[in-house]
Amino acid sequence: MNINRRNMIRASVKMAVAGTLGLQASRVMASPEDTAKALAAFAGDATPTAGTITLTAPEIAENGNTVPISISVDSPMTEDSYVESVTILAEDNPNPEVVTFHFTPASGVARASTRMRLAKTQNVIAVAKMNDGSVFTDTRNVKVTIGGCGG
Amino acid sequence: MHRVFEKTNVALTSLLLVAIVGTANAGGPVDEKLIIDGELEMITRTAAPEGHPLDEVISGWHYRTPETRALEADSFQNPGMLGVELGEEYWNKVEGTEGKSCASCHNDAASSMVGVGASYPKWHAPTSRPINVELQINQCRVNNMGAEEYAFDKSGQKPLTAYIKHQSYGKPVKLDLEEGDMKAWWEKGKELYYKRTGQLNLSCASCHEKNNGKYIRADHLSQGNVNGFPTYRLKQAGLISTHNRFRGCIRDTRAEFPKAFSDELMALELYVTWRGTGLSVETPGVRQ
Amino acid sequence: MMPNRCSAAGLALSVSVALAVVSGSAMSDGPVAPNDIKVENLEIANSVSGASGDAAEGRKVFANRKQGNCLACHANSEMSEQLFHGEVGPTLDGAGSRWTEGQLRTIVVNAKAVFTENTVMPGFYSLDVGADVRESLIGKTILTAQQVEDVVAYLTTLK
Amino acid sequence: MAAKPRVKVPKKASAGYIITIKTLVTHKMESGQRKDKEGNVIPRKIINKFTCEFNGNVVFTCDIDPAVSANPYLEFSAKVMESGTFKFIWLDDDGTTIETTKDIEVS
Repeated sequence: MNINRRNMIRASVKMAVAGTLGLQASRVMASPEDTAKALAAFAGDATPTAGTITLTAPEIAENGNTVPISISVDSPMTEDSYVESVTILAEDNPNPEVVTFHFTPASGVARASTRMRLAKTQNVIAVAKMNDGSVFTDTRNVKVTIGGCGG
Repeated sequence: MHRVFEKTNVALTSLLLVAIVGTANAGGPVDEKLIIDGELEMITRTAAPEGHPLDEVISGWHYRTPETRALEADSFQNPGMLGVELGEEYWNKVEGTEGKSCASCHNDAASSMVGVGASYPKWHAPTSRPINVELQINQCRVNNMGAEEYAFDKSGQKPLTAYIKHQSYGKPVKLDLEEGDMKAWWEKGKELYYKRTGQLNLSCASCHEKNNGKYIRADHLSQGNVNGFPTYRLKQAGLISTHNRFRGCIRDTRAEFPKAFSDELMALELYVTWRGTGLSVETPGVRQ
Repeated sequence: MMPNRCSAAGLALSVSVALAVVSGSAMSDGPVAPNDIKVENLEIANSVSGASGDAAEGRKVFANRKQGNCLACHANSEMSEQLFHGEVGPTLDGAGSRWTEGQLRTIVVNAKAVFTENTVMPGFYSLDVGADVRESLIGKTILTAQQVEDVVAYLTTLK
Repeated sequence: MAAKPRVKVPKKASAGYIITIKTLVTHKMESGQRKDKEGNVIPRKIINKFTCEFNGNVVFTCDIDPAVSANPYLEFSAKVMESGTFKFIWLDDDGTTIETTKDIEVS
């Protein structure tokens, strides 16, 4: 059962990737198991669906040590309906976990920005968990530059 | 890339080629203005001074990605400002046998240091050579504070230099080449700028004069101006000094590199700073 | 003094390859020292290693950032799996049609012999280098003679 | 000597307004994945948690992993209904904290 759930999550992540990136979704993920595990730990039994959350990341990161990213989730942010958390995963980093934001209705809007490390060109995945347990996801492929001088 | 996709009439083959090559298509500096916090407009492009090999002097800011440019345009988000604020603490720190800080003599840097960052290297008669802000700080520490010199890139050297230069934020770079032997040092610096070094046999000019605006792999070559130094480099996630950057570049040609503050690098700093004449001091700039 | 840039094993390999490959460019007893290379009509006619080049190996040397690092300056559609191709030099698409093998060899060995002193392209098998060469690299070339041949073999496939 | 944390909060706002808060602190964020010159792994030392409270109530928190860049930057929002004080806390792996506060006048 557990395995089935993970497979489902992986499939849905790939679907979300396919939605935003078209053909590039077919590329092989270096650590899909780790990413799926991290995703399952965050999302529980829910199946993430594309939409509602928007991840903004550069198409090209000038240096992988400092990559600015932002997330924004459509939500009224009231006591009855708000975003609980958003996690960011980088599937080809040594560890996929990057950061998890926890919001409250006092946040007003579910928006946050930070700067992250990317070991190489890869997909960055944002996953939002709402207070009703539903889960949404968005993915961006970020190309990490290669310097000119070989040294 | 976006531009490419808009031109639907482009032949399929060239479209594919550009897609393969990635970023390495749109050469040249971006046509945008650097306005810090929407208030302070920086001079990032200006007519070159007489005797300059290029027509226009352009800040390295124009060669960076939109995200990196945005980091510098917001003085809060600019991580180099952490270094500048640390520099202010060093400005006020009492050190040495005389019981003084920089502030003891120079008071408020916001008024006493205006223009300093835009006019160094300067001729220093007592040592008969040009000195930069780092060496001026050391002169003060030894002669007026009774403190030890800062070692290269150590302790307060980078933050304090950044803090002092930041007091000229937006002021155009202008050196006085009339004093002392400045012209001879300028000539020496020019010679070094064109000197090809190392196993790769490259000079500063090979990349930054002949090929600025082009990509070397994913790296967009700038004119190599130093008006943003010490600058925050995303790569090292910290402030990087001018001489550190010079040494890094020379090392990459697979050459032995001169010592920081050596005659060679002081001459080079003088010459390269002059090449950026008219550009606003951007310290702390943000670069890749 | 001839710089010793071929390990005994490498030399043995070159020789055995030379023996195994009966046809191909003229064979000699081993690598030619950089300073002994003759350029005629922009061409270096014979293999500088004494052996034939291996295009597949050359492709690796071409991409390797510590070896040829050719992508730093040249775009190359044949290598589309690699992101970010430089644009300091011309694209190498069709290089194998534009130049003869002997000319390509000259360009890789010492581009100055073809493009004048002003070219920024390093000489990959030349001791005519810049000032203050890093001590550990004095008398050494960027690529070995065999790596040059491998890269040349690869370049000739770019039609 | 270390730089103080940088926090940007508007000094004034209207009740019910959603403000943007920006924070930046000096920290190496040693990932635990790098090696020193001798080849030994440099132990992990990062800011692992950040909390923003307003008048004692939690507004926003985050759990931070080593993939967040050195000198961590965080930007987020808060809806302000009354005047008061924001409190910001960064928690280091070694148990120490960096703390600062900002007041806002709400009318």
